[in-house]
Amino acid sequence: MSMNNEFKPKIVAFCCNWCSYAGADLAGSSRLQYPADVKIIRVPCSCRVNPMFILRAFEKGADGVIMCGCHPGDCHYSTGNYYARRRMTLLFSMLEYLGIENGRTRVEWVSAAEGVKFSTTMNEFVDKIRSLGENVRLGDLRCKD
Amino acid sequence: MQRLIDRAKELLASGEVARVLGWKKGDLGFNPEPSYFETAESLDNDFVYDGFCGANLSKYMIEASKKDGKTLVFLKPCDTYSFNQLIKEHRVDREKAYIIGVGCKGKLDIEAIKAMGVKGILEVSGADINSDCETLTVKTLYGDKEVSYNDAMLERCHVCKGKEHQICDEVMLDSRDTKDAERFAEIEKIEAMSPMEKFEFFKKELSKCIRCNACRNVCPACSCRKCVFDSNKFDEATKANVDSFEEKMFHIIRAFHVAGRCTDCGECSRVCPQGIPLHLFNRKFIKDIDTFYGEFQAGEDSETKGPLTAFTFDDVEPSIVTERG
Amino acid sequence: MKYTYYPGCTLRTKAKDLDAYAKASAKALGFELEEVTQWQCCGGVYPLGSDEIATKLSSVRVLNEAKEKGQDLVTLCSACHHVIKRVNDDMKNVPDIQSRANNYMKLPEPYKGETNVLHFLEVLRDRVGFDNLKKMVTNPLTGKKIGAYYGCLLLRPGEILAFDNPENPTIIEDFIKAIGATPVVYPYRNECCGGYISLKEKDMAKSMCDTIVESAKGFGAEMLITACPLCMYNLNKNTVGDVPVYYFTELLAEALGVKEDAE
Amino acid sequence: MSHGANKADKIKEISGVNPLKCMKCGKCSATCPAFDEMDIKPHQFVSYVVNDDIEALASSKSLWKCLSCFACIERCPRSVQPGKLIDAARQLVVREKGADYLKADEIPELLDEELPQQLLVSAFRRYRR
Amino acid sequence: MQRIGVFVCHCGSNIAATVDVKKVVEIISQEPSVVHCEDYQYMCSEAGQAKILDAVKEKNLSGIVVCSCSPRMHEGTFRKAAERAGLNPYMVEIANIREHCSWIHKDMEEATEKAVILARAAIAKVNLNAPLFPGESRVTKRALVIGGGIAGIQTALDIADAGYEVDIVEKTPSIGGRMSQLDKTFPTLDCSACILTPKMVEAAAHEKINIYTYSEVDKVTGFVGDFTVDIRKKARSVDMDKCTGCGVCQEKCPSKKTPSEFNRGLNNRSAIYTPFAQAIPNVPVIDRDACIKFKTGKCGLCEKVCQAGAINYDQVDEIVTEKYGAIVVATGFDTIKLDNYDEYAYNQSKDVITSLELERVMNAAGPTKGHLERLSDGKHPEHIVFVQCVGSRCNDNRGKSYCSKICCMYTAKHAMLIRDKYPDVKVTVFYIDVRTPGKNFDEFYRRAVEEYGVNYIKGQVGKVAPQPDGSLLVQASDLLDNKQIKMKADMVVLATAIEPEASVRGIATMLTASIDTNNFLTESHAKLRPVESPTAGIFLSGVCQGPKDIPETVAQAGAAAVKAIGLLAKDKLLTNPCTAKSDELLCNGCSVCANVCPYGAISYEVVQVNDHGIREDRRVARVNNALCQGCGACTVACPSGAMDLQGFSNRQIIAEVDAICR
Repeated sequence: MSMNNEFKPKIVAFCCNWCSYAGADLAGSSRLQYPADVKIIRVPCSCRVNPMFILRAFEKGADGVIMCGCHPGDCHYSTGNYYARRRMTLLFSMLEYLGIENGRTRVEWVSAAEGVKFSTTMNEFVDKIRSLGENVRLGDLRCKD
Repeated sequence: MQRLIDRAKELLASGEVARVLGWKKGDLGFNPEPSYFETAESLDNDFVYDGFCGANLSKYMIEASKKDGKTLVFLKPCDTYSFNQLIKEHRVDREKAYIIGVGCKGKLDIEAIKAMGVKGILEVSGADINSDCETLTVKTLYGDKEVSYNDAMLERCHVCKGKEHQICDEVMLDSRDTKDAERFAEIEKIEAMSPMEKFEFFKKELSKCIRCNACRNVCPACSCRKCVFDSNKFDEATKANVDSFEEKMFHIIRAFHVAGRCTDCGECSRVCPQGIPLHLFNRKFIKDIDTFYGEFQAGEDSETKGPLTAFTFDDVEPSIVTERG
Repeated sequence: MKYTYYPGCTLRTKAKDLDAYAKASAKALGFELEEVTQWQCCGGVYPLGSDEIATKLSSVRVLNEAKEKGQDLVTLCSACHHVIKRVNDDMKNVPDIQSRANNYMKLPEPYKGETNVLHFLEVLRDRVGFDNLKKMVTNPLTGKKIGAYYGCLLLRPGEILAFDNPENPTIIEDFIKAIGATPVVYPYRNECCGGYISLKEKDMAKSMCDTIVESAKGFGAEMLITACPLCMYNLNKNTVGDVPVYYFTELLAEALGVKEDAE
Repeated sequence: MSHGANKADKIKEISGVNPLKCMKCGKCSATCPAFDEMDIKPHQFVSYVVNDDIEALASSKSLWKCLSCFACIERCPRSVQPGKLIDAARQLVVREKGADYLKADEIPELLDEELPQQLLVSAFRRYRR
Repeated sequence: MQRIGVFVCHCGSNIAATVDVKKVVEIISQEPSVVHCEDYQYMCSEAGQAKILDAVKEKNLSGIVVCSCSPRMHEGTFRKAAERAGLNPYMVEIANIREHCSWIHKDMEEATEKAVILARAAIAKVNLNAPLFPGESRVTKRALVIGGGIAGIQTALDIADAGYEVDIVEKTPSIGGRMSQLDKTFPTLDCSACILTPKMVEAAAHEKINIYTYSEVDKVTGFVGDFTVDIRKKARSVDMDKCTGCGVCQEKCPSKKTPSEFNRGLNNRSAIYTPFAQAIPNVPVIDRDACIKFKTGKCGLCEKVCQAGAINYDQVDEIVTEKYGAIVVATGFDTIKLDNYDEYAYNQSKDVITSLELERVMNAAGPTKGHLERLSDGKHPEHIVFVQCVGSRCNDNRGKSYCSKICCMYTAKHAMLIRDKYPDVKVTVFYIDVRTPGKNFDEFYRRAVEEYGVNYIKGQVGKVAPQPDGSLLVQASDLLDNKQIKMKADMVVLATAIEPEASVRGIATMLTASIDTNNFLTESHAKLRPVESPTAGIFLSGVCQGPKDIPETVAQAGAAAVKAIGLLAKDKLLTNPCTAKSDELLCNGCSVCANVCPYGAISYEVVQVNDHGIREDRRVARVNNALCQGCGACTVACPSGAMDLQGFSNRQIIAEVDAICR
């Protein structure tokens, strides 16, 4: 299907074990397609996602990072996603402030029942990253030469 | 200043305190540095408190808290926020501190004077805390020059949080209101830039960094026993590698680690040998926290939960960042 | 209080009454209808193809004028209201239409659906308030049994028009109560009168109008009121005419005692 | 691909409707005030589009009987809204030159005293390009 | 460096059809630290697991990666296999190449490439895995059932019969639920009360069952085996111990204008009331919003007439705190509001009613004493029209996207009962599809048509128009005849969609049980774990999980009970070993971790540490492994990286990130 020279973004998706990872499983068992560019890392809760992980991904060449968790109010651990929400809001705002295209990061709340939402979200996100192109700026932030 | 020395000697003599934490004269007239004083003589000989005593002594109280007996510490109004924050984090022992809140008429930045084109500086007078602090006389190799005190102040003094001590046992000396700029004006200016302009701006600034860690060492919020950048908790500890993740992201992560805890004391920018305006990172977080979660000033007290360890059910979604364009 | 006012073509020709009574009533109620400076016809129907832009521009022009004046936009004719309200919704919520329309318009500042579009009845309900209106009525139409005829354009699609419950509306009934008369509720008040079909398919329009009028009559209506010149035409033209049809503004003007001012 | 299929796609595009969402409940036909005048009934529009039989739809009487009263659009439980499909089909037809349902020369005899402008304008919009 | 064995599963053709498993094996074999790599048809099979055992022994493996289906499916299977082979079970990682790869991609090259990357990420993680050992926690041998309808009653009876204590919390004044409102039940036409009442009595009399009616769950803390629940017993204003249930108070109560909830608002009840005659407990409550005494301070008639002296106006809400090992949710359903469906004239005409309202009309204890009559004028109807799928199967923001499942059958029941009792009444049913999967269901529907002459018309109703003569004109389509029908009816009955009881949302939040967009509680696995919530210790009974009829509800209630019994039968539970752990040499003692911990699992103590030769007393964080649930909130809050999560450590996650981005 895809052309050889087509831009294939590297996209990391952090998914919480209880809702969004299960949502991704449901997308799978419902055969809802989304691009292979997305690779999922399972974490127990969105509050396990350290901003350092996200920056690390960018540093190692990721073009987009998305974090999915349970809907606010539905966190398996009651409150984890509320902390995650604040952390990610501030991190994303900082990245935007540094001039990084703000579409490269995203948070989406996906429940275990939302296989369709998972797949739609991933399709949208991949489209967005494709439209942004390769991630040059983040890798470039402190290159002296 | 003499009053401070007298009072310190008195407290030392009475045994109320075992040592004094203050500023000692440097080799030049404008580079005092933090120091312990354990005798009346050393106080008489070396103690100084003037416009160049910008250093925030709060962080030194972490070590002082481990020593026997109380330590007398001089804290400027803005330093007391850091002290409170350190109490909140159980890093200093209030019982081990005798705090004299000292007045402040704005602290000076020798780099600001140099930036005015003043070369060959030998001495600066007019920075005495007892003077009116309006004009400085700079003695140089090329003769005397007069500069306005305000023009020579540190950036942080222009956006001063106020001259009230948040915590202390007694207050000495008068202060002078120095706030003449909006705290977030610089941030707003950057926010208004195009993404490419922002990127170029920060790239230029961050490229100056030599990873000397001066910012980290001076920061009262960076008080970890061992910094994550020096431990192997996230990665192999390979500090030398300039290409590593930490090297690139050091400042973002550092700012994130102190977000909600940074009192905006401005020490990072003051000590940066490369003149990187590091406070722009921390203050951006402060501004965002104020906007998204309500105004919060770290160190205003020693109990309130920080904004990153709290939440409300209807906090803004991260998409607010993308939506605002 | 001043509103930007869009009369539309029919109110300048066959339905001058609808307009004149509205203006006189507005004055009596203490608000002013400031006519759009250079309006063009709204097109009469909402452009049905999602790919049409040109036919939406006259509405955008009107909407933008109201925005520049910082006023809400008031309409009277059901068709105009329908078209302008839906175009406004497109301009607010459909990025493609928004950007293409703005490309054509070349406005100093792009129009993004900022204007609030109100039907005259909504002004009465939401701004004046039917309770206040009731207090201002000098000549209540006590005893008159009136059926409200809504038609389709004011109510549907309910999600966008957001005018009233599209299946069981009450705004005109509440209006009727406010002017002192008795509303007659009948089930066909939100069914189509035939609309433009009556140009070529008279029989069809006739049967539809009959259903409406018969139902209203059956529930005891002595007269019908409407906001739409086309409904007015059809209901008059295509029925035997034993139930008279009025514009709601005429009864409003009458109740407020300003009917003569309008004539 | 056949000519018809292109037209079906065009109809889907213009209408913004996905006909596959239809569950064939018939509520549109239950609702339509012009049902009796129509040769192709509202609930049947969907299958004509799905089966690419646009020619039949384009030449149907129904195209000119639909009132655009939005009743089917309002009540459709599946967001298929056949009224939008018929409108799109009508658009396709009138956009093709010479296919106008209303000829300019037949207008005068249709007019009468009270006929409001609005009627003419909307009839023109619907019947002609 | 670990010695890792990688096993790539074909899952029949589920994986192998899209992922070139041989190629994956070929590439992965080259990875450093991989000493064994093979593929197999079904890794989860006995033979597949045997391959793991053999390889561990032969190659002395220290870690295992299985490239297969989701870890949510078979992580446990492979961990047990590893344990049998003598490895620590937590030395296993799963690369999900089915749900996250083969099933969602079509291009083989792409999918294979992705499978390799996912395998590499798992290998990178296993390289940093360390053996983990679960702790133990105790199990409180008592269950809580939320909701006292047929689902809750059945679950409680089954648990209690197994010998465990059960509490039922029911928010209305009586247990019984929706089933108590039904007149007859399909497909056998039993009288609903006749089969329900004995169950209610049995539950009330059971020595192991304790019923809290007029009560709600206020707060839930804890976790599987050890929940602590606050139950709010709302002030009944009647002393349960003194009341004899004589009913005089209800008779004498002068405030009789409150719509009866039990009769769906079709008639009124008094301010002091029991919802229905067979209520359990048979103790009334005072509706304080309706009671004249509470509104004005005057009246007090009930107190005067109560010979038992049971009326107590000063009662206040009482909070009871109990401990439970398992919680079963059985909150049931309600019908949707019909405000979005005014084309059916529900709000305009009293003769348009919902099916649940018809149950009350048909019931001898209902507002018409069981006589079929029009609610507007009490006249006997000649023609009744039933409309199916009102608000069900909609995707238009007005209704529900799902099929409510029970309507086809109860409509057939209603039609049949009416035709049976009143052969003169004509019955027409408008349907889109008639869905009758169930034992004896289709036969039941066919009887309605064939024996009772119910007129089924395929097509939906578009409008119900009340006529001046009081009749209703039903405008509908007959799709098979391609006609638009207009027929007169005297009553219209709407098969209204059902939705989960509104309070379930708050309960789900308290339980941290996941819930779908329609407010149905999510089951742990749609097929294999249909009565368990993904949250351990929470079980689902009845319609709160999805639309069900009575037999299905009772079956599921029993299943939920068995799952709860299985849990209660254990003395100890193994706890998740993936808990947080603090490195005391790095800990600042700053308390930030404790601030974000939802379980209060972190405490501080002063310990003497030896930090590279420096001995000093430090305040450091300690994690209580029995309380920690392993969310990881603390690990991100910790600025120094002292706090880490076992099984999902910083190094492990970063290794996965690196492997994916490399």
